Amino acid sequence: MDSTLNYQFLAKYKWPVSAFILTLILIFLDRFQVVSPYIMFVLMVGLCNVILTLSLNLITGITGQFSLGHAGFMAVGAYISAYLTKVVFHLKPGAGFFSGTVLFILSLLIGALVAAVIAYFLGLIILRLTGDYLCIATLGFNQIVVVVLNNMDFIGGPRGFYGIPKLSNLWTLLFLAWISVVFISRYIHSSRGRNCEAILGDEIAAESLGIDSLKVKLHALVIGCFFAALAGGMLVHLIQLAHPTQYTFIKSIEILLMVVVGGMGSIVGSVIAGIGLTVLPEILRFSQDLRLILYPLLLIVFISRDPLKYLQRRFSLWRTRAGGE
Amino acid sequence: MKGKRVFMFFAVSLMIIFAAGATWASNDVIKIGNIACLTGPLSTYGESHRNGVELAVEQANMNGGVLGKQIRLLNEDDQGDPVTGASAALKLIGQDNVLAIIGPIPSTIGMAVSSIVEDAGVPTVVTGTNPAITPDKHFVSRSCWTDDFQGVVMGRFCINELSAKTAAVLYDLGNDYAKSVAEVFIKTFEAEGGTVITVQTHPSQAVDFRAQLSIIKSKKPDVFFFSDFYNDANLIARQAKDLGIEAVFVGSDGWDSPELDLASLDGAYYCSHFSKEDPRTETRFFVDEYKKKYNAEPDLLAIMGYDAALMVIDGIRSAGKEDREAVADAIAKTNGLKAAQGDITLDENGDPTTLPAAILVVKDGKINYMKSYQPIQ
Amino acid sequence: MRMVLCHMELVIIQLINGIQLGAIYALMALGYTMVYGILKLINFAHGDLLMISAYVAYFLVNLHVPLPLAFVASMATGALGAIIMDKVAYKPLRSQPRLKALITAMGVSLLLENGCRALPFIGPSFRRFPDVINVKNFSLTENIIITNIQIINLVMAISLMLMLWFIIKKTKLGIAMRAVSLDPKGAKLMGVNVERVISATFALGGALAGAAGVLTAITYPRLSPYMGIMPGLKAFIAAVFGGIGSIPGAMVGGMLMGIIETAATAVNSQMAEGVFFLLLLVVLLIRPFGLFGKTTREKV
Amino acid sequence: MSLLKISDISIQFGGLTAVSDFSLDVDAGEIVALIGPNGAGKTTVFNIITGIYPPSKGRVVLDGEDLLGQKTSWIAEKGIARTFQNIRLFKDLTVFRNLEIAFHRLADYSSLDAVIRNSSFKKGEKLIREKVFHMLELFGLEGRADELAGNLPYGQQRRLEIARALAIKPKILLLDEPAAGMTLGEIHSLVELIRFSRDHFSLGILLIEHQMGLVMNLSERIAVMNFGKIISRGSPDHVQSDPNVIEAYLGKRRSSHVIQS
Repeated sequence: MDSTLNYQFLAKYKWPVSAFILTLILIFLDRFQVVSPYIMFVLMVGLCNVILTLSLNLITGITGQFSLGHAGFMAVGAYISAYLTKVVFHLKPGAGFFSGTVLFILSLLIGALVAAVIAYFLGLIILRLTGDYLCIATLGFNQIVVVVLNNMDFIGGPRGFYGIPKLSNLWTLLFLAWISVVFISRYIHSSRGRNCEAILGDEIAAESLGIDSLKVKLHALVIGCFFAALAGGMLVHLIQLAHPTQYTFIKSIEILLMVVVGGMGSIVGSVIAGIGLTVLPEILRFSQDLRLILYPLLLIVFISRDPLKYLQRRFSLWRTRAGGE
Repeated sequence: MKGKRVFMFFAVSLMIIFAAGATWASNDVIKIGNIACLTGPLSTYGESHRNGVELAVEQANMNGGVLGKQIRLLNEDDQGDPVTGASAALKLIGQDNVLAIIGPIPSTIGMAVSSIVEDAGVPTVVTGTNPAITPDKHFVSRSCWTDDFQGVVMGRFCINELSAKTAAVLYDLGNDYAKSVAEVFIKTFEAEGGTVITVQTHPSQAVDFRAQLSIIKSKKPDVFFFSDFYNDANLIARQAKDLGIEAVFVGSDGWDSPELDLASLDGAYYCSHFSKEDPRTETRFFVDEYKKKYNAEPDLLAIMGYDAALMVIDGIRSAGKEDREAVADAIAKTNGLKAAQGDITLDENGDPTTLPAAILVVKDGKINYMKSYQPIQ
Repeated sequence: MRMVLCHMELVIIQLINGIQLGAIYALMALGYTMVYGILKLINFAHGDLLMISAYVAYFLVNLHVPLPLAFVASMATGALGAIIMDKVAYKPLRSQPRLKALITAMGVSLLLENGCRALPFIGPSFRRFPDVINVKNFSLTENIIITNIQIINLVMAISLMLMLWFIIKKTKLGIAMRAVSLDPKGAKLMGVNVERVISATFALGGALAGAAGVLTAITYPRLSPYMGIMPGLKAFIAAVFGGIGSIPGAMVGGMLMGIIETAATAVNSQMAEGVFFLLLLVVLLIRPFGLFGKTTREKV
Repeated sequence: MSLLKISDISIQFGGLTAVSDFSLDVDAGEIVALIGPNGAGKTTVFNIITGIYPPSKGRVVLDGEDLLGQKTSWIAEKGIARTFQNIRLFKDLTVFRNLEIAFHRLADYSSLDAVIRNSSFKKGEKLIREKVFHMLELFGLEGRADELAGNLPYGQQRRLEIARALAIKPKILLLDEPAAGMTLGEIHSLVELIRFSRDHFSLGILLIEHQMGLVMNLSERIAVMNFGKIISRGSPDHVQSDPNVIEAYLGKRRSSHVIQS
């Protein structure tokens, strides 16, 4: 009987438990330097990519709104949080809990909030467009952000914004990544998320059921962009510089690739693709050209053949959209 | 249970990651890392840079290596992207355990890499010209003069040698190199008594500059300064010529390339880190050896990479041991090193303040050496 | 003595600059718009056909093939490339959601760029297109100078557009194309071979992209695997601007885009690109279907 | 005063008048049929009522509230539900999820509640689940809950669509050709279903249908449209014998009592 109880406990809390174990393993590896800082760095970039993928998945995979402007929102979060930590708060790594971590997270949140506000007003205007037109409009927004960044000399302009304190460590990254995953997956598995699915399925039918499609899309966009900006902020405090060229629509396509490979609308897929597609290029370092070709090939194959369908069918949790908590 | 399977999947993939990253030590060679943009839009620079570095390493190895060991060069690609550059640096440091690093070239990546190597305590010689890379960094130095210097040199040259009163400036808005050189040029030109009548910009990857050039033409400047890389400069010069701009074209070291369009740039002046006609023995030796090995003319990235490798090798030699800290100290004390560009002595920032700038003039399809500007103290 | 240009002259010069730029955009925009009209697919890889054709012209000219022949060969390459692209990448996705085809198009674009980069005879470096045409200047007034290359550009672009106009309005193929774009199922029932029409559409668009590639190479003699991205993106915006799916829209849109871009640059070169994209947003919001596009209602 | 009052609506598509001066009232508990040849403008009327097309003139009033110029979702919330001619289920979602979505208004928790999973979230979700099960039972779909809606047989898809529409607790239900493509047996149970829905939810039902048997059997009142205009209205018997109607269906020359089923 005891074993059944344990089993039930595990079944109910499999996600928190596995995440907890994973976290412990990662922190152990980090603390005792079992793996090189390089691998840790790659994993941390992977964590940021997980959040980016998840947040775009909410917009594109779950709600069906095709955005090519995700990197633009990432840039907003990155630059604002970096400006706050570097110029306003003068944070230094290892400056204690309050003056370090709390202010750092505060800066991240401010950046993300600004991005969310921008997303709100942009969404009010452009979410009336559908499909390809929305894609172009978001792409246009992305390029406008890049032009604006290039023209702002107080944050470096085309020189880039340097000397950002290295505040992202494994702890904060894991903490924020975990919060993002929980937030987005729980959002998806609520009435809000179902409304998003309805919009993806058939917008007119959804409207006829009293679902305000603009509002639902707006919510998804705002939340998605909030987390994109959060991830942008975390990434920028990891690599310690922000540069306009990092945030062109090419980056948006890269995030989209992760969404597609992980599976549209799949949370577990986003986590796997976010980390996997960060690690893969590092493994492929020995052959630069091969990697450049492999990436688009992956995109094409995954979109047309869906090779992970088998896996996704086996691991029913992979396709979380139809799954459930 | 499905959760268990997913968990297993995670565990296995993590294990694969770590297995892929297993380190191995080997003590019979000295490992030096080289980060360059071997792919991406700046890859020609990256290839020249790598060629230069490889030439220096090969020469050192032929002469018995350093500290009795051969040098092994590990090339990493940054793709012209700072994040990739940062992870390349971390890989070289953490995984390959290199003694020192050479590169990267573009200043954006230079900035990303320099803070990482400073934290990790790995001596690094960059080949980017952005002044902001080296200050306050003990482990970071560079093998060439900075953008500040060439902006001043060209500004003064236009006033003093070309007797220019007015100038027009065009630069790539998305290129920090072009922008910072142009800004210093504008400042110097105005400080020396000239007037900059118009400043135009263009977005990166633009091919049509006629709109900006038509404006410049209408202002009739004495000199027209555009600090773009050679490939943009070619197009700009060509279109400026077609439009009939009569000003003297002036540029910066980004022009220095065998690919420069000499016909369109006839009569133009630019500055570089060396001249192929320089009679110095070290320069001649480098140019000859480079031609012999690669069957191509060296460009400035080749010579900067070559000299960076010389600085690192010299540093290891004078440190006398395979210790990153000691090598960094030795490189920082580099004094009068006979390098291909000139004698290198580093200042407190780690910048060579002794290297001259060569002014070159394009004439009848040839690039001629005009004069050298010694550093301004 | 130095003559100061009067404002009017500057405006005329910039107008000429804009039209020249617009001619190439228009040729490219036509390809986007035709494919969109039939498949409702934005062929993101269209810009890369320009790049491939430019390289073909480059190699042929270096082998001393006369330019007109190289021009035709490049157009053929563009057409062939477009057909292959369709057959390999887009055809398997015909019955799938359009989003998939759009993402595939992005993948194809990246694949072509990076693939060419990796090919040893193309490589990542910039290549200079040889000066096959001796530049001649014609002075209209003292300050307004037109080069023969500008004239060639404009003449070629306009005559190609007229040819396209003829094909679409007067030939059987054109009628079939219009039928398919109006109602693919209906056209199929009426005995139109839809797949063949789609191939022909890709071929025509590709040929125009090929022509644009050679014109680009002559006017801006710098080749790289990534040279198609920006003209592709801007032509695509031009197509949207004119009303994607509308052929006259693409022609006018391309020209207008060229003029607007030049004007924006002339006024303030720092913010020109921002203005360009901002304008795109404004157009999309005021006229989501472009200047010449028809509003289509989803059947409920 | 009737529940739904449509008065004098007109709409043009590119110069072509699709509906002109259309007026109709629907009361609670009443089944009204809208019939007419293809292209008469019946579905367009539905689209105007639900706010998909804005009419060029006229008024639509539900329970004293003007619906004109409002968003589709707002109108649905006020109490008008509909089904579609070409079934618009969420095909890639399960039957259960289709209904869950329709009950979205019962989820009166905020996004934050959803994320922290507090009691108000759990209560809302439980309520929705109960309602969905109830609805599935009512419509005989309980065995199909986990199937994808797109995989259901045609008749059950229609059923599910009606169930989904009823889930939003409408006052008025608009059914657009519910019997299209159904077998006779299916039509029979559909008639039962519509009657049952009307009684159980005390609805006013406006019905577009070509199946004359069903129309005559179900509806208390019938309006006949042709070329965007109402040409006849009244009881089934009245309409059946109206020469205008016969002409509309069969042309001027011929006439006989064909409108029988």
